[in-house]
Amino acid sequence: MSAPAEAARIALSAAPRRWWPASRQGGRDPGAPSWLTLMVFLAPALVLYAGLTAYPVIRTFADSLYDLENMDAPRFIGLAHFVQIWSDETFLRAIRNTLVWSFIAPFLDVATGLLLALCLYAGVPFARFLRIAWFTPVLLSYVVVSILWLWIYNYDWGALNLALRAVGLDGWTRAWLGESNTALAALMVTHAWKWAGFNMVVCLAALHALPSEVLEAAELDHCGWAAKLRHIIIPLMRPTLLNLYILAFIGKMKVFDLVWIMTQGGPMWSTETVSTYVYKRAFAWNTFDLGYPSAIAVVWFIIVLAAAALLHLAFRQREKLEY
Amino acid sequence: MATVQLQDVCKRYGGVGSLAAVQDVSLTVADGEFMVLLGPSGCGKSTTLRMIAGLESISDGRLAIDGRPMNAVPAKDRDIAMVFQSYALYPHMTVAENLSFGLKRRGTPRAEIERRVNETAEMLGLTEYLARRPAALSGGQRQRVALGRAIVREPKVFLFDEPLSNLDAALRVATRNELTRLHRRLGATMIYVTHDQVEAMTMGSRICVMNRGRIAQVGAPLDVYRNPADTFVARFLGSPPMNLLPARLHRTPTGARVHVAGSEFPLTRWSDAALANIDEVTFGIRPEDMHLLPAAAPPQPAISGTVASVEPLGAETLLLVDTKGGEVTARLHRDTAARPGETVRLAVPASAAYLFDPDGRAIAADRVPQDEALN
Amino acid sequence: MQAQRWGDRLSALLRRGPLLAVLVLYTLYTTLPFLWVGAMSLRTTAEISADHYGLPSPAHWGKFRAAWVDSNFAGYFWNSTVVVVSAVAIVTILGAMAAHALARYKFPGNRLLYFILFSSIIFPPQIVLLSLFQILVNYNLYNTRAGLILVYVSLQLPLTVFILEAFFARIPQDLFEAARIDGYTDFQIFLRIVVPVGMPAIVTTVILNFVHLWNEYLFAVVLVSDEDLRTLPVGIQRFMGDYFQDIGMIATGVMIAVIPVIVVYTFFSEKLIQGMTAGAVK
Amino acid sequence: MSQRLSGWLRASAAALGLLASAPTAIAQPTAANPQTVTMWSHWPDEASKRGYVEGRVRAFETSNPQCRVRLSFIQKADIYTSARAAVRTGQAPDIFWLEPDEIAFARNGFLEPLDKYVDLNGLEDWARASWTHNGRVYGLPLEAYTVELYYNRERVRALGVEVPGNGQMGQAQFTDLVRRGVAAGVTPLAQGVADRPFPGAYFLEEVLLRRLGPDDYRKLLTGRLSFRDPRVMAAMTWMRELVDIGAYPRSMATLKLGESHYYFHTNPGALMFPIASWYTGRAFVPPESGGQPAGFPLGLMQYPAMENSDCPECKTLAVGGSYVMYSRSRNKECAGALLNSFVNIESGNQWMEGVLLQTGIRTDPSRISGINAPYFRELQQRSEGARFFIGTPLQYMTGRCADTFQQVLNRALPGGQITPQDAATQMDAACAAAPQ
Repeated sequence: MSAPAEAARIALSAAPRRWWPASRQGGRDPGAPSWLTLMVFLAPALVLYAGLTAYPVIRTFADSLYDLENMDAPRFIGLAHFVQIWSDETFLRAIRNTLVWSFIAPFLDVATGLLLALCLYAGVPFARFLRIAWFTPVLLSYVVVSILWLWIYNYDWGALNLALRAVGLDGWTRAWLGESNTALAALMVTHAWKWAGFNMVVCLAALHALPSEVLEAAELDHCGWAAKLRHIIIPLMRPTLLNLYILAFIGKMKVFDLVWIMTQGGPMWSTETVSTYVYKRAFAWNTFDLGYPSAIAVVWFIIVLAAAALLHLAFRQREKLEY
Repeated sequence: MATVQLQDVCKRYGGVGSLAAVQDVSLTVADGEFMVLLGPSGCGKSTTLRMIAGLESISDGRLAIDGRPMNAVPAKDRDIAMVFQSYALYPHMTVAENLSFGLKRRGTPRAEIERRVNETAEMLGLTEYLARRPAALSGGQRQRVALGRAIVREPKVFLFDEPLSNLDAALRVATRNELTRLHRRLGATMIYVTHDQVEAMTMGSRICVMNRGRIAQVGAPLDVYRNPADTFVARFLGSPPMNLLPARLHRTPTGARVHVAGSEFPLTRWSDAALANIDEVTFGIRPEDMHLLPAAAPPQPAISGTVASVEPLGAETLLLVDTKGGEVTARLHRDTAARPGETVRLAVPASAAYLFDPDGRAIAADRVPQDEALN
Repeated sequence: MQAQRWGDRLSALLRRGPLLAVLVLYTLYTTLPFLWVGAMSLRTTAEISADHYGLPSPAHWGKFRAAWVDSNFAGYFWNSTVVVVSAVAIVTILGAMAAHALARYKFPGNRLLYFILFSSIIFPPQIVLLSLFQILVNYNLYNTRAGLILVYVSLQLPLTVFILEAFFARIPQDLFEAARIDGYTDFQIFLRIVVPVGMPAIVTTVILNFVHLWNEYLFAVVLVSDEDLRTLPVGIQRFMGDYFQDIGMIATGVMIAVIPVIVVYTFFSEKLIQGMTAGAVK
Repeated sequence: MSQRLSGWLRASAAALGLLASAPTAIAQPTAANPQTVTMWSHWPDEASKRGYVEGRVRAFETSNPQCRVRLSFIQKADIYTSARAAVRTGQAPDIFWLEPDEIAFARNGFLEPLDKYVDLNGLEDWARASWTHNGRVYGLPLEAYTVELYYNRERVRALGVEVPGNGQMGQAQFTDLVRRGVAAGVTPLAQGVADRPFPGAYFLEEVLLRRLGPDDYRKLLTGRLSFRDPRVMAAMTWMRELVDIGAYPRSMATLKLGESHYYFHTNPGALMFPIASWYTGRAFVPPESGGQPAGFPLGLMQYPAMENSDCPECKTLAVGGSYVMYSRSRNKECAGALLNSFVNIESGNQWMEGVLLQTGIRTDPSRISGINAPYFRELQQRSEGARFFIGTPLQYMTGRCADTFQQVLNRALPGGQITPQDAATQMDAACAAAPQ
């Protein structure tokens, strides 16, 4: 991060977080807005938010209680969908796949991100070029990434199998997206390939924000770079690493396009995620009932919020570091 | 404890030809000595300290501790402790962990660590804060933890990088005395970097004044104060700084006389040999060495001028006088009755005068001064 | 502010050590697939199936024109541009105004409103998608660019408000008091002070929203079925279905979709990276 | 507050809605203001079918100036997704392509019965049956196909195997052929299931049909016969045996339908290709656009009959691509006329001659001519005396049963990733019909 930006960042971070003091004594509070100005600023955004986000969420909750097979005459069936969900083998498998993907893969992501950032931080030649080159995949759309990796995983002429054959490991070549025990792992690798650059850049920024004297003090305390990494750098980076974990977690919960284009839920539902299952039940199956997919969406919505809140609470109180 | 030798040490950022931050510094810090590196910001004192600590690579020249060459030895193996200006405490560790971290890294047995940490905490009054994190301590307490971290290590050399600059005035004075007492008690070799001359004068067994990457002068505080090697050292030590006025010499059969600020008087302390082939000089006189001459005073070396402003400081009064050679400051008794606009004569005792050659280097006085009134 | 000290010694290790090999391998890992597609986009499918990793010796630039004209990529590109640019413009204006109100004015429910907006960043898209499709039908905005634009604005609103509110809240209070003394109205304060001072954050959200929406697929594929209104991501995916044997043409299509993002990236790489990571560094 | 808000919302949205197509009054189509019929058809990459459909539509436009047709060719999967969403919105195309397994469209009242628009007895009765729901016909069965077993005559002869006169091998002989193929390094059965839910199961279906006979086979498909029935288990076990020998290509899971054609006849080339007779749509085109090479020794085999098969002469005949009309279309007159223009002997013959594929429209096969006529005659000959079973499994299965069929029988079993027992239990769990 260039020096001026760094200085600006510090100056801003030094300014008080919330400008108005806790208590304001009597008289018309100069900060209080007139109702009109407030409306002028807030109304457009809120109207749009209400109409196209809040109302749809409420409506999905409502739809989950109906059988919408016949659109003109919705049939109220109460919690029938929710009962049926828990016996829906594919839904349970979708939840398992998504949770496996969202809980385990972020460790891999954050670790690679940190490792790459440490390499750049250590002062490798062409660090600037590498930083930009490694960040490119983050900008590609999932459609493009899916097509790329469909070709890489191709059995006959895919890059992966060709490399294995070139190295003589013919036994290892397999239809990566075609076999149920490798398909999910393959998707995880592709998703990690796309997002590793983002984690790297965030870790690099956090590394640059570390106080260099603390590192120097550690060096004087007989710390080689390995000890410094373990005792000083990682502990001080923990808030950023936890933050990255949560971001990766949320990102992987929502993945749809990558799975849909590469495997459509994959061999034997091995890469079925909740998002693809909802889409499949709503738009791909030859039923017109939107009630059941709405029920799935509702259950999934509750699980996502619960998981996000859980992670946030679990990490928050150990995060109060100030340097 | 240990001696520290620097031999023609240089530090260049960038290629060989680029500007040297530190140029040919040669300095020997004796065992148990409290050496102060003094100088304005950017004079290379901190860079020198960091080179000793191993935090900066040495471009060329040799560094040795206890005779052992240190150039190639990494910082972690130099058995040196350093107190940083911003304390550099480990924010994620408690005070106890901060103190014991260095010892743990060197594999000191647990019981020994326990003993030394408690002993040092006791000495610095930190016992009740051992379980706290640095964020929960005041500036003074953090500073003492940083100090404790160094003491616990019982290193060969202590290094201090302007440790007091973040403290408020009262705390700074208290901590200064504590450091001096600590030095006496530990008898450790200490190298202390500061830009505050008061700290240098009061704490240093010897002072090394640095200017633009070079050593201007090394010596006991009072020696350096009394016999500044050049105009820079002269003005840097002493507050308000020494008055330096352009002057011209001319030789007379009875000895050399100096022409300064419109007055003229003989130079009794300099032999003709010392002043050989020098015409233009800089005349120096410290504000405290001058005193007001009443109108009837007998003729003696003095300079006259009109009072520009009077600054009563309570314990004494500063007088700013405009003379032909430039503005002069005099430190006089607090009840001095002088008012701006008056014309005054300020006595310039021969014993207190300094002469500097055109390059700013001091010209040594080689004759014993006799105080006589001679016009 | 890089730890030069620690860097010097480790990079010495790196130069000789295996880590440099890891770096080279990782760089290939991220850039080679991209270059591979770039090469393929200039070769015909026959050439490709003969040798999948050959270089585009006779580069067929004509393929780009063919994809652009015959396979209606011009249409997809135009749709994407219209939808994404107008969505980003609207969301930036609305987001900035809402963020300013939330950051600057103290009114009951301020924090509640902020929390609601902030929490909807975490919402899985399905909770909104299913009923949004039916709602757009009721507003007869289904299968229209206007509908997609409004949906995209509501999708990106929470993130925009989150980033801008954090930045606007840090603008020192005395700037405002000075302006109020000079007689500025609330709106003038917003236009004359908040927007210029907050410009770095605003540019960040513009770039962030542009990249997100340019690559958006799920809502586009559900909410627009008319072939003429199709955006680029959906276009490429359908294109892949139509010519699934014609790998060369798919590669060309992929390159056309990627070029604008790369152009934005080459000019704003620093800003973009900083923007994408703004919220993440603690 | 929310009441006022939603009211306000509707008003503003309605205003916005005006931007979209304003509903026009239903006007009788005249040359002056022609009705524009939007028509979505599948087969974007099958040149011969595309040519036929475009030809008929242009011919219709010239003879009916009052109607204009906006024809577009879209992949089947995308037609289904878009149509399923569009029919609810009143903005679906007037005519679009469906297969009989999408009868749900009719059940939900989204399709217009064609009885009023199309000359019904111009259609084969079995074809009409596939599209009949509550006594009304909802689809024009343009494409019909039988499930055939194509093979490369030279490669089979090169292995020293003689195909019996009626083209049907026994179980042992067929297994031996597969073994020899694998030994010679030639993939016995080309197949690709990456983008279609049915090709992997063709071989098993046909073997089951011949082993069970039509009635039990229908019971199996409608969940009234368990997959654990010994005859079904025997068929699946035999198929798994062939898979274990290496009958199918290892890249089957990621090979697309079009690519599997290419795999069979050009690169790398296979012994046999179990596919429907619409193989011609992709194969009988110039080689550079994916067709089979010139002079390709194409042969037609009957699917092998296992020991004690109840109906070795049985064969699947199914209606494929058909056109349906949208119930809320505003251009029913032109759309109806357009569909009707397909239903005559001359149009049927033109389809068979051009596409070399059966059709649900009544035709007079004797008048077929054209360079590929011998293939067509062999195709007719292979269907001589066959007892037809109408429809493929996906036309009988829906919802979870169809999804499980696609994952288990279409991908996992031929991919060798599931044992027959597991396959049977999963299919039964998903498809067992509630006891009537």
